[in-house]
Amino acid sequence: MAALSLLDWALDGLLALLLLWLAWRTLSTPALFQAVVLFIGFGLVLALVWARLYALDVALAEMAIGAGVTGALLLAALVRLEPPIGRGRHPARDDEQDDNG
Amino acid sequence: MPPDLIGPDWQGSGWMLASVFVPLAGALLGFLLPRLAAAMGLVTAVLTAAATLALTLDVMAGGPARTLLGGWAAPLGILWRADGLSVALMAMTATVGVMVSLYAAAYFRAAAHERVFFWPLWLLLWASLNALFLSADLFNLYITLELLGFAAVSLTALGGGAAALTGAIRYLLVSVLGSLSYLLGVALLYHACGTVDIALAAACIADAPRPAMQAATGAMIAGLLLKTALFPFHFWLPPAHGSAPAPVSAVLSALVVKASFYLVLRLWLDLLGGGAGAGGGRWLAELLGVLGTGAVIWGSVLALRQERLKLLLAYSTVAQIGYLFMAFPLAVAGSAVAWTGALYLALAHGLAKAAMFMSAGSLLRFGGHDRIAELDSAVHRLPLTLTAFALAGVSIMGLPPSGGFIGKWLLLEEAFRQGRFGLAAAMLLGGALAAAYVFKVVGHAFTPAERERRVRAIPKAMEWSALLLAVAAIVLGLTLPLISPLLQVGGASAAAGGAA
Amino acid sequence: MTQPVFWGLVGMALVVMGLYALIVHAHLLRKVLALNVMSSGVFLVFIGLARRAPVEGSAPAVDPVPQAMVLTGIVVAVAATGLALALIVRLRSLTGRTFLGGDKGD
Amino acid sequence: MAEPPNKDGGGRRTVPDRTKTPGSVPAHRALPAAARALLALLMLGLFGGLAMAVLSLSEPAPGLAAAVAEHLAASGVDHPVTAVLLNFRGYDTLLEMVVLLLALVGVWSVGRARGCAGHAPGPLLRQLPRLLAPLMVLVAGYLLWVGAHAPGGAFQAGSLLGGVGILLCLSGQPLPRWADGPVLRLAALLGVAVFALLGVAVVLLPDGAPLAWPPALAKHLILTIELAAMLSIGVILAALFTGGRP
Repeated sequence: MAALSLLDWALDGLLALLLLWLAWRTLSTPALFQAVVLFIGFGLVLALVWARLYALDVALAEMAIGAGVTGALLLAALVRLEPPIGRGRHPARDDEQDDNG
Repeated sequence: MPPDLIGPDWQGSGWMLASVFVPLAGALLGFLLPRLAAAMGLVTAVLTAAATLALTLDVMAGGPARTLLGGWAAPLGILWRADGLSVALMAMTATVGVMVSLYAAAYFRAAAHERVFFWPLWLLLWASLNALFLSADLFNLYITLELLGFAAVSLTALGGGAAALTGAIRYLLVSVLGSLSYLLGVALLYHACGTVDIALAAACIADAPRPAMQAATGAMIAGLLLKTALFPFHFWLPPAHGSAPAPVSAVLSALVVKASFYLVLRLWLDLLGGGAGAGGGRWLAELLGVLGTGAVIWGSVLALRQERLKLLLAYSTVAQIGYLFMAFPLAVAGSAVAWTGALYLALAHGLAKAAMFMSAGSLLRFGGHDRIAELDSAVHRLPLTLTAFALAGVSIMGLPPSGGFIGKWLLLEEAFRQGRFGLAAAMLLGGALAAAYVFKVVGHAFTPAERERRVRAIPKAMEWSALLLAVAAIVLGLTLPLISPLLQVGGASAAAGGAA
Repeated sequence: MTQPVFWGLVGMALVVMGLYALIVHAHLLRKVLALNVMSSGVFLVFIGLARRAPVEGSAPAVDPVPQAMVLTGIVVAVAATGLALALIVRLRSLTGRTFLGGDKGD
Repeated sequence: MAEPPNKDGGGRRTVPDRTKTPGSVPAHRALPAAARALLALLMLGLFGGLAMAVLSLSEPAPGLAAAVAEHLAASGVDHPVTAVLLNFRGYDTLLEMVVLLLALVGVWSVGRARGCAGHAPGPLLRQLPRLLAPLMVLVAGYLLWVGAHAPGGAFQAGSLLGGVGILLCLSGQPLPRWADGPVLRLAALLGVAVFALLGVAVVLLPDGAPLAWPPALAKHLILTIELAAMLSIGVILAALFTGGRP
């Protein structure tokens, strides 16, 4: 394969860094709602990566299923995991109770 | 690239197709028409078993058969291959499957919710087992593994309680992790070889870059060991198997765990050439042997210490899986007899453990609990169930003339012949411990009742199906000449793989 | 290092990160997220490496087979997520717990 | 390169545990710092091994791109990914549809759906589906159609339909009565049923094999299957979102 141009490398590097950073934040941020939102962002960046790798089918599916439906499932689950007494338009602010190690 | 990707033959084995698509159709109909689910399930079970029997006879008479799915040959399409190994496990699945279906029809008779969902899930599980045993395509095997895992998890959760849910969730996490690890291996293999067909990949493995191959096989086998619950990856098994409804426990212990063992064996024999091809093969076999030894001892000791019958049986499963892996170091030294022994043990354990879990379910239903210490006088009220339990116990202990005896005997003989006294000692110790835990249960069952307990009647179908399976486990020991040609894997299967 | 190898390495990093988080975190939702990140990593390995140079000059550079497999994998992953979340929500409403009980070790 | 996240006490706050039921065990047993460090090291080693494996792969990549291109003409579609998904490796796709259906049966067996998201939708969410749903259905149909020769296909289209279902659910619109019982189940299993029935039926053709589409019919068979699959995927994803049986 012909050598990639510097621009290509810069773009790849940027996307990869963004992807890894989002993944890390998803897995380590204390608030679950933020984690889920970050995960959706992760899915969208991943879709960009698929597009860069000439996998447009996968990019579409990642956007629709990986980020979209999975994100919706996670958000819905988050709402359902809310304590029933908690009043909340913002299920979000519920700090993860198990992550205080 | 071979010139004729469209293969000339799909060699008429409609039975292969039936053994996967009949349970699938039964599951769909059962899901669509919940009222008829149980009746449809029983009919489907019988039909599936018949198809499996026909396929078994075909393979016994005509040798390995194959099907090109989609009409495309190997690198592009997906192949089914039925050889002795697959057919033996499918036949065991069918035997257990019919009996479990009979048992479950009675067990869930009063439980509307469980009945509606048990049948589709169980039939899908059966279909995915058969699909797994037939598939000769590594990526397709990944999907069947996931199918199997999801069906098993959903069935576990059918118990409904907190314990069952916790067990099911842990099982799901472990199962998905194992599948992902396996898939990672498949991805590396695909990029090294450009194919996911087992036979074609086996041909390329010698030339492929070593680190990639080692990582690929390592990831695949590690994922499968996790799913097989080989010590020390067994932590998830007892909670799941111990808290599921009885017919489900029977299926999980007898069949589902065997599927991933089968896959390890299949990869070992057909992909890695019996450990001879890959450089680290011998080392890996020894490692599996050590883990197997650990599983036998650790599982047996923990089984002995359990106070609840179903947990005892679950730990016994952990131990019995260990024996299967002790065959690896014995077989890598060049002996296919060890495989015959391990497979015999796998089949016998499938039949016997299903019978034991079904008996345990009857006892649980009968007395309302499964605390071993309070099983007194069960023998007078449920003689058939206790007989089933004891007979199955004979096979688990490895006493003649059971199937368990033959398997263990072959392994022991091989261990002595090769001078592997450590392995032999572990097998004997495991047998003694198994005797101890079986007698612990049977002994309590024979003690006279201290006081009257409230009990519930047990449908006859539940007692008889367990008994028939236990008898099958014993009879298996008498049919060595009939079955052993099927289990001649190892040296023979490489040749068969080349031919196919 | 070429572009495919680069993305293969990124995929492996995601796998390892997911595995670490799966083991470390107790909250079940976090474990589900970890498994999802891990599976994305596996998919990235699968597709990223497929973009290595074609065998022959004339052959197309994009191999559709890994793409099809990853599409399958994405659907399997969403199915697993749906099932896991339903079980977790159920566990939460039965027991109030969102983590696995202490019956783990032995 | 990325190394596994080592927690540096970011989450080291003690949050009052609102959800604890009386008498429950302490919420978790987080790993001690030493164990985490050890685990991180282990992961680093694992990454090293996997990276070596990736680096060792030879550069001219073996693959099936050429084989797919060669037989694309006989597959009934022009887009290679769709050809692999629905013809060359169609059996994988069938099983994958079964996986989705199985997940749905599993979710339904766990419990009942309890509404969509817990609270009443705002005005925006109530109006959104009216605007968006027809558009999304249209795009889904386009994706399905275009999948025969360009990126797109049943999965992407189906997940868009699933999105429509999720939006409708969130907007609090009651489903029509008929969408509850048998019809919903039928829609969920239609994809698998059509795929499997056609796959078995083609065996009866001369020279038939399971799931082997004759080139003359392939285009239509694949479109039929994709249509059914799209519908089922949409229904199943939306039903998974509601989190239980209706």
